[in-house]
Amino acid sequence: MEIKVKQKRIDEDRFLEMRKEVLAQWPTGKEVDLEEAVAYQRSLPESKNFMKVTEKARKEGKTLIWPRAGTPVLEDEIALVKTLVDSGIRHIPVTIDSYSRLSQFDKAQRALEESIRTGRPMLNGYPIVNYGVKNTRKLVESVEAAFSPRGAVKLAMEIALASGMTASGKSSFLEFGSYEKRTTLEQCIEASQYTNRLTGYYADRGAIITTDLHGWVPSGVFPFSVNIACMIVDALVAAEQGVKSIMPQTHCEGHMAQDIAWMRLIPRLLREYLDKFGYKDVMLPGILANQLPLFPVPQSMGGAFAYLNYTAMVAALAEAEAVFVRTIDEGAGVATRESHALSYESANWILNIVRTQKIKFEIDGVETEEKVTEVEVRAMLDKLLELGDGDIVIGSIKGVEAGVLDSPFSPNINVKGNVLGVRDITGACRYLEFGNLPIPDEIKEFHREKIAERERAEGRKLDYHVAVEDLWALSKGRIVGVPTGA
Amino acid sequence: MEIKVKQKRIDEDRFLEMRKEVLAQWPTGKEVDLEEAVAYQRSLPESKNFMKVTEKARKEGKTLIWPRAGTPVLEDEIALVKTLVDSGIRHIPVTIDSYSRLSQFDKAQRALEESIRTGRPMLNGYPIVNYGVKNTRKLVESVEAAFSPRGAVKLAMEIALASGMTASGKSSFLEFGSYEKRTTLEQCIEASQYTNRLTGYYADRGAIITTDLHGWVPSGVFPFSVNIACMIVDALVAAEQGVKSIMPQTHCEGHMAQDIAWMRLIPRLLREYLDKFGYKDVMLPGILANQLPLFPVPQSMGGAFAYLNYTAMVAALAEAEAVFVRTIDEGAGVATRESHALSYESANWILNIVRTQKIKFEIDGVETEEKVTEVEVRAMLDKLLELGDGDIVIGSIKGVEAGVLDSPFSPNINVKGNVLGVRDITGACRYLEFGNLPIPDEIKEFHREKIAERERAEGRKLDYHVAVEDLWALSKGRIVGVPTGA
Amino acid sequence: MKKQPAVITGTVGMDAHVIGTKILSRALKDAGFNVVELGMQVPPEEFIEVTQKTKADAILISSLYGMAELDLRGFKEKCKEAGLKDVILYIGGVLGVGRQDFKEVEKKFKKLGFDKVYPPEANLKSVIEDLWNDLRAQGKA
Amino acid sequence: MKKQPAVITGTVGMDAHVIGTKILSRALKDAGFNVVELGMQVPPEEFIEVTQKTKADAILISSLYGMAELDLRGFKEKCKEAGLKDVILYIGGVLGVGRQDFKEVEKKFKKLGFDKVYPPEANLKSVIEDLWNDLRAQGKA
Ligand code: B12
Ligand code: B12
Repeated sequence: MEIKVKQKRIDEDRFLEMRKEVLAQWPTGKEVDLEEAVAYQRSLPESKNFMKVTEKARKEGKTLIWPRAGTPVLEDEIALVKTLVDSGIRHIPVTIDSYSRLSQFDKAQRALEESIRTGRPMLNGYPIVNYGVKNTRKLVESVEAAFSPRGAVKLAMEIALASGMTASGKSSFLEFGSYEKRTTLEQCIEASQYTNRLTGYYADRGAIITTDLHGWVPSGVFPFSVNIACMIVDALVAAEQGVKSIMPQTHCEGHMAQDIAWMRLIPRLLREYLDKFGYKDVMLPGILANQLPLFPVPQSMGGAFAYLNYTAMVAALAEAEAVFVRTIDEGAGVATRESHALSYESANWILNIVRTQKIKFEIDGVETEEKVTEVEVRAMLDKLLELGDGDIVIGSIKGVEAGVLDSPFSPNINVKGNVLGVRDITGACRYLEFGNLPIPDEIKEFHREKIAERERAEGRKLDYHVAVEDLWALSKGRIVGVPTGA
Repeated sequence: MEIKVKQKRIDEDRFLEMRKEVLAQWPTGKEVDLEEAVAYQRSLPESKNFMKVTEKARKEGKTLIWPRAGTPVLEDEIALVKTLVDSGIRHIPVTIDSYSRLSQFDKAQRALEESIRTGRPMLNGYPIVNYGVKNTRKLVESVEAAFSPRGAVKLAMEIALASGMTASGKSSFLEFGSYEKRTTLEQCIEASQYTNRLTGYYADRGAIITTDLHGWVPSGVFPFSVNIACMIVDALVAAEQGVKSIMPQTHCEGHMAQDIAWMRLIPRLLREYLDKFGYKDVMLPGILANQLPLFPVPQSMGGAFAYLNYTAMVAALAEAEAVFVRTIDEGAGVATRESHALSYESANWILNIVRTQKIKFEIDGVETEEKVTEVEVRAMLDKLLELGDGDIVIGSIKGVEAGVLDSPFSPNINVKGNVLGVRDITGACRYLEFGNLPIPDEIKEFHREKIAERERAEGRKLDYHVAVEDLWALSKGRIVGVPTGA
Repeated sequence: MKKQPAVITGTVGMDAHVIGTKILSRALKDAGFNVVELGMQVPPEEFIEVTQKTKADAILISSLYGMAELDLRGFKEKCKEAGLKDVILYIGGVLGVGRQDFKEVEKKFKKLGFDKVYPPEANLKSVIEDLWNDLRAQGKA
Repeated sequence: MKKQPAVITGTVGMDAHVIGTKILSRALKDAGFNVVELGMQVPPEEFIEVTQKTKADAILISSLYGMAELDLRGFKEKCKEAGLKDVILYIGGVLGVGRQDFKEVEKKFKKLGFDKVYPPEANLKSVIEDLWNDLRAQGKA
């Protein structure tokens, strides 16, 4: 099949044509007036600009907390963001509900109406398209903080940016690898080119919107080289469409040396590849540390606090500009306002105490992990560029088909799924099955040795079942899984 | 006034005479049969021996949690220790109530009876003397863990050891500096010589009891050189009386570089001084990290979890064998069983995750802090030995009188109290007022510079009021105090 | 020996949380079931169609995203209309938005026609035991 | 100008928690009171004797160790017997063993004869304001 999507900026005329179709998808599309929206964006104070807020944190040596906030009814959402800002939050990521994420605005509308009628939230996020620009500006104007829509489709992004939200977290690999079942990477990149082009349109007119990137987030314990390679691809795609501010979102798997190594590696490689492809004016205001593994079971309140505080501690030691900590209700369901406040009070305690100390440190192993991951990422990117004959988009699409990029437990039928990760004896993530990943032989050997070491220590072969045990480990207060019994 | 107490082992005959008087203080004294008690001690499994439990933790690379557990009614106390052991606790420090700590056994008896009658605890700990040997053996035998009485006077120690408790936390400086109002250091050392001699008596017969040491714990933010010098004095006093196992209890003030420096310095200097004075056979099975500053206000549950998680994290990174974490109820009152379980579940999560990683690290500043403190401690010990003409006990008694050893906010009228500590700009504890501490000039200069740096940054002079603000800081989610307003 | 029982798995509606249903499917296979794995975001109608086609004995639905109630209103009735009145219905995951009282959740989904309802992180060994028991009660195992 | 009011401070019974009463004493001095600081572990009788001797206007008792109730039963009566029916009685700290409902604690100690009862970590500025008000009400300030 011929690949139609390429690494190329969408012409302005074509883009404006595409927008008409997008805006027609739901009546609130009519509320978007692009020139007025740019002016509105430019009139916003620095405290509402995602990039400015992040740069301020960097300058002040602070680590800011990213919450996750999305509840269907506008009044409740406003009350929630007020609680958040009172807890010291300055970035507000607004989770959009699952129907809206799949452009099923009619379903979202019915559920929203039922939520309002019954007083019970029937949606797992804020239906931004249904609310439209006027309403969402009320939300944005309700507090001094920068807003970011999570999981916005094209129309949702139009509304979010016109409403004064100043970030756009839209990673084609995140969509492809975690949210989609049949959609191909090509379709996901095409969609992200639109939202990035929109962001670029604002940027060309002096309104800087930040794109935050996830790369391909694995569903489980898995080394992060695939993730990082894909994050770099996402960044190049965004930059080509005119995005001027990129914030990488790294995922902590819980092993300090690895997590810190990845936090150091990501901005370094991003800068290098952006420069190499000519996107020297793209800014990287900071890095966001996210926590990946399963959260403690809902019954374990002590474990929940420990996990979120541990994540805060690692982010603070690594001097990340922001950290995405979950609430103590993470395992139970969408958090209450009280859970948000309590959880961020706790994380903020750690962040303040650690950052004030201005700790400089070296952990054994960080260097090795950084080097190993770097070699893997470069090998993957080389292979993609080879497959795409220099076009990173084409290369990535072919790469996924060939399993050069791969991930375990993926929901998407277009993913090979021939790879698997487990933890080694100290909790570091290692490849157990390499599938078709283009990992150099000596690095493969490194992973195999680490795996053999655990096999000797535990007197058993590591396999799929161990990968599942490791998936649950952190949630149960360990970093390495233990046999769950026959 | 002539000093009668010296650094000299109590003769066995005199010791046995003294014991008669001690045992006569309360009817349960009759239950103590020393030879039977030694045999009972020797029959205990390793899991009940404090030193063995600690050594096992060291070998397995684990950090164990020390709780604080003492409730007046025996049945409740047994239920509490069972909860603790279920949370993974292997050391059980039994807090003795405040009346018994001051040998007011009759008052304790009345309050115990009222507690039983009303079902409401009227004592803030377990009245071990009133319960006696037979009852307390029930407690010791109820779980697989090693017991340690906290704040035991002579008779309490007799009963504790005869009941199978295998540690004796009795520091003369702790008593003198934190619990006594008029008692002199001489009297406190005399009392500790008795309990140490009793411990030595068991040791000579093959039952190893561990003495854990605090040194002079300051009531507030204060550098730790006085504490460490006094801990070394306490260790020499214990060793002279025949104690064979010593576990230092270091106190974390919250600044990572300092806390880790002190944890590294203490066992090193202890070993050196014990060897130097000929106590080469005294074992140091491990180190216990305790948290000193004020706990978050009772209303701040998130802060409470953060603080205990942070302490667990620091102890785990420093590879301490044990850590004394407070419960989330620390600021509110004696903890419920549920609070104990929840708090240790949380701390254990951190300890397991961090220790499994076997993290080796270097933090900038640890070396400097270690060196500064070492110079200070050596200067103090030199001065004490000079004052005592080689006798560390006499030297210490004179040293306190001369303010060579001193501490702020002390309850004891025999303490000079001419010293004060505050935090520097990164949260490290510094001397603001040196009083008569024999600190070398260049080190004084170091402290003064650090203080000047904060004065410049905050545009104010540091004084008593800042010392009070710093006392509250951690409790309010900061490490450096901020002006509380006029 | 009876024939190998057939079961259908998947997440319903727009739910993208696929890890649980994948692990469940593998455990069912390991336990000797014939598993038709539909993966994520399966419309209720698809569960019914595939059950008709495969003559499966049970449908095990996952949902974590909190909107299962909306997705599954009238599902049991539709099963009956499709001639599947005997098909065993199980559901598991996070079955509402926000912290829930599981007893309430269980009641709600039993009323919707589910035979068994499981809390988040249910133990798969006992799930599989339950399933064998229910199949035996229908004479199918 | 009225005379400088005199107050007595200290922790009662066997309580060794002296930091709070020390800080309180210093704050009272800074606010212009004449403070007789008894430090820690003051027997109830000593508070009374010293008040008689110094003609102090108020006693501010600290207790954190949880056993204040035992220490202070009958204290107000003893004050009256000693001719000190007007002396203002304040108490603060952790006034029971374990997490307490402060409303209950306040009721209990008011019944024991205390004019004001403060929760742990009370704000000293408002304590001192309260004290001036109570003194003014008695015409002593
Ligand atoms: C990983 C994850 C994701 C990944 C999913 C990756 C993937 N493709 O699977 C991504 C990032 C894509 C994601 C997205 C979203 N998520 Co999400 N996610 C999680 C998380 C962290 C773990 C879920 C998981 O994989 N568990 C591991 C598996 C193995 O466990 P399990 O599913 O419970 O399954 C076990 C048992 O329950 C049982 N079981 C499962 N199903 C069934 C069925 C039957 C019949 C039986 C018998 C047993 C059974 O078997 C399994 C093995 O033991 C949870 C929070 C948590 N628990 O820590 C949130 C969580 C489920 N997500 C949530 C939400 C809101 C979302 C989003 C809307 C917003 C967002 N966070 O971006 C989107 C929605 C996407 C969509 N359309 O559904 C909420 C749901 C809220 C609620 N119900 O109140 C949660 C609870 C987080 C939270 N507290 O806010 N999420
Ligand atoms: C430091 C401390 C100690 C030190 C005390 C050092 C010293 N000499 O002062 C040491 C180690 C000696 C100690 C010993 C014990 N302690 Co202690 N200790 C604490 C701790 C950590 C802090 C107390 C403190 O100094 N606060 C700082 C001061 C400035 O605050 P404050 O006293 O509340 O005072 C302020 C206000 O309340 C107000 N105020 C105070 N008094 C008054 C009076 C009036 C009239 C007014 C208006 C205002 C006022 O003014 C102050 C300034 O704002 C607390 C727990 C916590 N809060 O974190 C436990 C705590 C008080 N201790 C406790 C216990 C049980 C003990 C021991 C029995 C056991 C043990 N832990 O060893 C012994 C008892 C000794 C004895 N005989 O009393 C319990 C009390 C339990 C209860 N009531 O249910 C606590 C709550 C810890 C716990 N949760 O178990 N302790």
